[in-house]
Amino acid sequence: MFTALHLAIIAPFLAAVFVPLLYKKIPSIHTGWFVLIVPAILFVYFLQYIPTTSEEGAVSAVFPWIPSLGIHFRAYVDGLGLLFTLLITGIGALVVLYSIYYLSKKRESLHTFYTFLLMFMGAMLGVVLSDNMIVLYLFWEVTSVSSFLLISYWYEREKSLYGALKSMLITVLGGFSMLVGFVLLYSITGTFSIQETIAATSETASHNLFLPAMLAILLGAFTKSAQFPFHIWLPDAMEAPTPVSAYLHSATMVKAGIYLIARLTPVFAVSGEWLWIVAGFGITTLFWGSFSAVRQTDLKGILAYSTVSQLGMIISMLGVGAAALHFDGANGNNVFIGATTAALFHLFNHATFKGSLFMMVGIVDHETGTRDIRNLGGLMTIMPITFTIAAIGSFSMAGLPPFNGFLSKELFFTSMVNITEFQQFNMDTIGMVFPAVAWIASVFTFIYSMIVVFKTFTGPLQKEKLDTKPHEAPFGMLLAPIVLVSLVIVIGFFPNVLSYTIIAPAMASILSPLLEQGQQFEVDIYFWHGFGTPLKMTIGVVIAGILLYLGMKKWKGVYRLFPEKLSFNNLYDQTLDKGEVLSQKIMGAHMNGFIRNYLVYIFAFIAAFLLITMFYKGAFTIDVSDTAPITIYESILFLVLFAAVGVMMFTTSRLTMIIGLGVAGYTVAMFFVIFRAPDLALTQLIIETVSVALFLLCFYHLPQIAKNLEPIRFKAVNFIISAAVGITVTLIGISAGSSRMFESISGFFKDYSYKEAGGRNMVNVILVDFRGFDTMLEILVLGIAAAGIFTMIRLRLAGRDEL
Amino acid sequence: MIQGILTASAAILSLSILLTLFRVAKGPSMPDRVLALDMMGINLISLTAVVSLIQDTTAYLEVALLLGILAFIGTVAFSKFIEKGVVIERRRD
Amino acid sequence: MNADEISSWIISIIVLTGSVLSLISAFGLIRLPDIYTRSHAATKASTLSVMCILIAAFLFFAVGEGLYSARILLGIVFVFITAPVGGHLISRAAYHTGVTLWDSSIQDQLKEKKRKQRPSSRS
Amino acid sequence: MKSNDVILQTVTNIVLFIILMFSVFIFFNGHHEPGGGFIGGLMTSSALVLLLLAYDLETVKRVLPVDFKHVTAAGLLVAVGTGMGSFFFDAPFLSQTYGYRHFPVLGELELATALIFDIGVYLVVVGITLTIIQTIGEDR
Amino acid sequence: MEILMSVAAGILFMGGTYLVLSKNIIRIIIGTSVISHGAHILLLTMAGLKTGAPPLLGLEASSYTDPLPQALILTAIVISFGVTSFFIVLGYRAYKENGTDNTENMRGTDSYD
Amino acid sequence: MTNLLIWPILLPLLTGILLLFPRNQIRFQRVLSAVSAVALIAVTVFILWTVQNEGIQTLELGGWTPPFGIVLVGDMLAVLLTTTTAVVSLPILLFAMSSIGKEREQFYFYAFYQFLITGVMGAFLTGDIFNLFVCFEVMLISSYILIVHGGTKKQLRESFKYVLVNIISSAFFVIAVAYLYAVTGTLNMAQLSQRINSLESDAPVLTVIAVLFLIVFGLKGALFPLYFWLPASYTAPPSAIAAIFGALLTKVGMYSIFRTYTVIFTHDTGFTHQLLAVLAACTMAIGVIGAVAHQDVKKILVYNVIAAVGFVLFGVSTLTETGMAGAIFYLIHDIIIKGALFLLIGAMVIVAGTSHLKNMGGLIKHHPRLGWMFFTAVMALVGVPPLSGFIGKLLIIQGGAEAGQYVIIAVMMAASLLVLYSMIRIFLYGFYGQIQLETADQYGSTKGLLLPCAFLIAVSAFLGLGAEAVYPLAATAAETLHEPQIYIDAVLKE
Repeated sequence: MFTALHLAIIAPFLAAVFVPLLYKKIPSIHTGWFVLIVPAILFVYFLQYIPTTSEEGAVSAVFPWIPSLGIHFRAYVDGLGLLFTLLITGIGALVVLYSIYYLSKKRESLHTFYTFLLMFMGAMLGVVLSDNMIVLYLFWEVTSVSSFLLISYWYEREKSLYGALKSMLITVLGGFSMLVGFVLLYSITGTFSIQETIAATSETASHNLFLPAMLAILLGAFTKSAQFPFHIWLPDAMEAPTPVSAYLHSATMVKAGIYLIARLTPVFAVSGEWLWIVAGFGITTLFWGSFSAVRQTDLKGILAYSTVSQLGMIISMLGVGAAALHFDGANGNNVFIGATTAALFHLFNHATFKGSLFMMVGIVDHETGTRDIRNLGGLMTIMPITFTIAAIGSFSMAGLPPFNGFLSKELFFTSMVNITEFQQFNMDTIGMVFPAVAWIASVFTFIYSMIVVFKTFTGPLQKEKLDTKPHEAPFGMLLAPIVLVSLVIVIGFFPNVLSYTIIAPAMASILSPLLEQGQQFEVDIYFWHGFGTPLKMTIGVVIAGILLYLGMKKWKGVYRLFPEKLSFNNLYDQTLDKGEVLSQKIMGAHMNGFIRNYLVYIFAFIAAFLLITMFYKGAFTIDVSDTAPITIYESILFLVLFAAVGVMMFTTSRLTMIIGLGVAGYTVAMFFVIFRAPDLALTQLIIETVSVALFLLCFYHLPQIAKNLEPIRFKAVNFIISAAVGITVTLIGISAGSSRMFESISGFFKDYSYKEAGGRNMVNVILVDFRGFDTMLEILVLGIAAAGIFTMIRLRLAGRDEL
Repeated sequence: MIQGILTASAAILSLSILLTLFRVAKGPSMPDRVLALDMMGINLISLTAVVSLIQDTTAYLEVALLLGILAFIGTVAFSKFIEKGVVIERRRD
Repeated sequence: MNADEISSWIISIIVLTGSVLSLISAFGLIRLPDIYTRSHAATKASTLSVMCILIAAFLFFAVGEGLYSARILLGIVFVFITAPVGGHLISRAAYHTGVTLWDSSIQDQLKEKKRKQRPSSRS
Repeated sequence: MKSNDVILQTVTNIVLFIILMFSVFIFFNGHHEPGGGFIGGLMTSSALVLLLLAYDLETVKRVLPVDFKHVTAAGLLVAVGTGMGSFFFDAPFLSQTYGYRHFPVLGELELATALIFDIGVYLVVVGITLTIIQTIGEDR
Repeated sequence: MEILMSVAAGILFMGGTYLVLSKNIIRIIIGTSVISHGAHILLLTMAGLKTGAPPLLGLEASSYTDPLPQALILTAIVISFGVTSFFIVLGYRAYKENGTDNTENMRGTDSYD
Repeated sequence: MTNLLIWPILLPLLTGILLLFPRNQIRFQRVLSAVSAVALIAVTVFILWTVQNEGIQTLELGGWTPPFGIVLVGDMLAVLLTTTTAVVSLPILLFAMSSIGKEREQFYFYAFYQFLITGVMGAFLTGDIFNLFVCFEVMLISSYILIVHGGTKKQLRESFKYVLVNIISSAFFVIAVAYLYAVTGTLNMAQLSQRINSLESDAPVLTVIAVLFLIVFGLKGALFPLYFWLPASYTAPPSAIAAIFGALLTKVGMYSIFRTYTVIFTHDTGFTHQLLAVLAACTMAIGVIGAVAHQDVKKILVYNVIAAVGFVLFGVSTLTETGMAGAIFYLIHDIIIKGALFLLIGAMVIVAGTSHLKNMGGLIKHHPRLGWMFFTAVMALVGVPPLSGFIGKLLIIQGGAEAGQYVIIAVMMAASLLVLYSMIRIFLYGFYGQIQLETADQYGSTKGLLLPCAFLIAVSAFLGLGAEAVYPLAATAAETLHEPQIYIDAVLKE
């Protein structure tokens, strides 16, 4: 059944079809206004699911796509899906609004932009609302593709293309891997439905494909969510127009990986590998992202690495949260549940503050013409509203109260500290790393957050380095970020607006095995939760951060310790470059256009394959019992044939060679006579004669064969190869002739040639009657050949410029 | 006995074919080779006839006749090729 | 020894003669010094040999099966007509392409004739 | 070089006749004795090749003003057409049949549709050989 | 005899392969013809060279040679004739157009950049 | 309805013969061949419908019962492929009409095209191994001529190599048939299957013969390590011809491996099919390596043809029903999408005036429709759902997983990624990038070229989105291959 829900998911695609039309027909109105309707309506539409998911659980509707393969388009709305859906549509609407002012309707080809954007939006909805893995994969790939198109939107820029290609290669690599993972899961469970897979967890865990499937799927999630070391695509993806960055690279696409990990937690969380890999990669990424962000000079670069880092943080929390599933029940003792809460909460918060920051950067870029912090400064007075947005966003990102970032940072620290108490998989010992790294990373987070605000807006204004005269952006452009920062503040003060509407249902999806029927997770987020370790850590972060920020010049040399050559970016570039060079070498080494070499390989392979098979299988047999006797004249004729071949092989005169061919052909005809095949002898004789005549006709024009053209080595190779081929043919011939296993069907022809077909010459009867079809096609071959020769000689387009 | 003689004849004929082949291979001039080829064709006619005697069948008589025809055509073609370099002329002048 | 056997013997003798003739001509082809002498061996002797054998074959089927094969007769006629022409063409080709005579050749009439014609010849 | 081909041409005239007769014979005999469309066709074309050898392209074209490509196509059409004849009897494609019929003068003769098929083969073979040789011969 | 003929086919294949592997167009074309001769001989041999009358029912012999392979060979011969003649002309045209009969000079440029 | 199965062969054959007569009447040639191509689609679809409803169709040519006569067998695999062939042949024909040029049209281009289709159809439908050889030859000789059609230097040079390799492979085909006949005494595929499967003991010589067949068909189908001839010869002829080659020629070789390695040679799968799997993996690898190495758009695409061979044959080698259904699906997809891509690249080369990526750029500015069609086609090729490549790939992976070939699955996914990389480069540097063209029709126009491409892409989309309609057919086909007894019963009627 195709329901309204399905329609809602594919609505952006449908709308995308009309965008070019609107762009062409109604050029006076910015196309964005039409597009804005779509996410706005969808947002409202999905809001109405909040009561449903928080009270009744999931809603689903099935539309059979390829039922015979178990691929159903099962739209499935539960807490987790809804959280993402609201982000996608909500932020989507804001981004479209922002883009209306950001992209000029005169200069830009808006129709392609909005088509891609809507495609992307639909794909994201599909990813988070599909229960079937294959359908999920479908939308997953479409997000990769549409993000590729969005990144390369300014297609004349070299860097856009580079970034687009990079993001596509890495995310599609992950996509493929994920697909394999899904197939492996399918071969365990026999279903593509995620919910059914979750239900079958008990049997999957012990299967030996469980771990490969998990790793394959994680690779998909990590590449999409830009986890270390696959994060390298994200900074380069910043070549996209800023609305795209704000949308894809902060709020939606990169969170698809998080979605996937969250979604599949119930399936995989039982294994310790999951815990370690997910949490480990997350925490590594968190550190590396924040550490790298500090050294960036491009504002968007900072934000890109910051996104990488924040994604790592969310993923590490999800990984740690999986520990909860090792306990029964959702009671207060199960402290690990809090990590999941934190992950989801931060997911939401990150979308709000990072979205606003990206938009802020876009505004700065738009109004000043640069995003380089070395050229910026002193904009506070010129762009006060923008400054406010930047400050709120950054402080939230840094984890300062009273913004929502502070709350999630606290929760994060709590969960990191808690995990050290987990008694399994060495978490209680090596697990100490988690809080330590988390704290260090947070310090760097604090630093780059400060850089974003203060390097841009304070200090001297460097007018000479700016292309345009900076001024405050128009209100329309500011509207979207203002909405977002208001959310930052509102949630900061009233975090529990989200608790039971969105976060608890989403947790129910992730940690479903912990819940009993009708039960709900308790989610309470407070500003003040005691002067515990987390708060101390935060205070430490602020102090260390301020110190390091102020003394940055002194320790910046640390970054030079990491040589450019060892970076993953360099690895990627080198892989492509070296890969290309290597492949050119491989191809150049054997595909050199010299037909003789090709033939040497081909013949050598033929002989080798056959001989190896033959001796490996022990196929060589000789059976002389059923063979015809050899007479003298036959053996002499054999010698004639042998001699003729020898003449052809070693002569250098073309005429001698043709004569040799004639002799060989006539000898073959003689063999046909001896072996009782008069028709064959007749045909062979005439055809040989006509062929010789043809050779003579054509080769009058050709030069004599040059003597000693070929060096000895060349000839020796030829000889060895040809001898091998000859031996192979002979050996197989002998053994095939010696192992006849069945009676031939030819008795039939003897019996029926005259009776049924009215001819006494069996060969002729076979040719024109029993196997007349062969003959018909055979004369067709002749006819084509003749027409072809005619064409070849008459039609000469040489000298034309052929492409 | 008769079979024996016939087989011996066939062997002798094949032998002379082999000998003519020596001339084909050695040359020295092109006409030598063609001449040898012509003779080989004639010997093949004989051989065909003998083989049909050995096998006591008339099935190969067409072959013998055809060989005659073709040996002739072949000889004509080769000698024209040697003499004029062209096998088939567009127009004789 | 009945009539059949006698005829068989005769036939086989003719066949043997033919084949020996062919062998002799083959030796001639190898041993003789230049193309013009070889062409004698190749055309005359082997024509005779093939005649012998074809006639023997004709007799064989005529006597043995009462079959008077027109094909063999046709073949005989054909070889009879074409063999000399073939020899002629080859020798002519040899001469025109300048294949030299044997050192011990005494006479080359065509050469003298050609020399006279040279002014008009376009060769 | 202008050359004198009287001997060759005279012999060719005789031999040609023999070969053509033989080829027709071998063609019609094909169903029972060695021979048939291929061999008959090839014989005929070798006769024509001999003609070309002894004379020249222009002469032969004057004697036989036929486009041999069309002969080829016609031959194919005949062969395929015989096959399609079976459609009218709801028999599988290429079903052949034969029968004996009394003709005045000639007496009892076997008539086989296979022979028509063979005529197609014959035409194709003649057509292609001559097409090829003429085309190459005319090439400069 | 079958073994001898298998060897004969092998020799034809060897000679043909050797010719095909050289650089000269003429040798290559002739080589392909030789190879197809080898294939035909082998096809005949593989069907068994049992003595018996030629497959003509008029001969009223007690046993006949297997006619089916002969029909197949006939088909194969004719096809290879068509293909060979095409190939001859192709070689000739290729020589004329490219001005060389050496396949080493017929590589064609294959640039990567 | 007796003669239903002959029509896919007869229709192009008759058309081709008729086209041999009026050489200079281009209008007549065009109309007749187009009408015939449309009729061919109708006929093949009708046969498909019949086979789906009534099971395997056979036609005993000449009325001789198999195995003595030649029998045409329309099982689902064959019929699916004939239908696909018919579907792909029409748009390429239309493309040729607007791009091939008057001289070529006058010299029997359409006739040769029809004969090529005849051969392909025959190869798909025949149930006799020697007849398969003959059909191959019909197809090959037409392809020889089409490659050299026009006689430019490059065409002559490359076709010489192409013809040479194929003559050799044909010779090996003949001896392979000879060996098989010697051992089994029959030529009919159904009977071959029956006889070989009835063997009690193992027959090592049959394994050798199976490998020989693999080599023969591998040469035609460009299997590693026998693919050397392919790249240059597919880039030599004009785009329309390259398109029909890329769409069909290697596919016939693949089909033959498919047929022989599922119906006939199943006696020693541990050796033969493992060999096939390894070779398939190598083929994928070398195909994508070649595609990455080149900057010439035609070359890039041509090497992708080789990679696709590996994908399909890997599916075959699994011998699982899923894997084979996937291979069939992928085969069909590949015929369509390779046809489309060759046409698109052809159009691209026409408008860009060069086939080298370095000299292209920004084509999307003036040719957006071409660009987006190309992008879609690339996505379909890579296997981005819901386009056609995906289902096949998914099923092949599934089949591979069932057969436990995890390493080759990994190779396959890596190869797919490189396919994407190689093709998307064309898009990035050809359609995107610095604009090189001053005006839309600086070198050539796309007039009449885009409709055929659009048609093929629509078919591809249908194959993906409407997979539910196509998959059961592929599944039926795979079932027939998996259970050769169905095939044997249908042909031999025992």
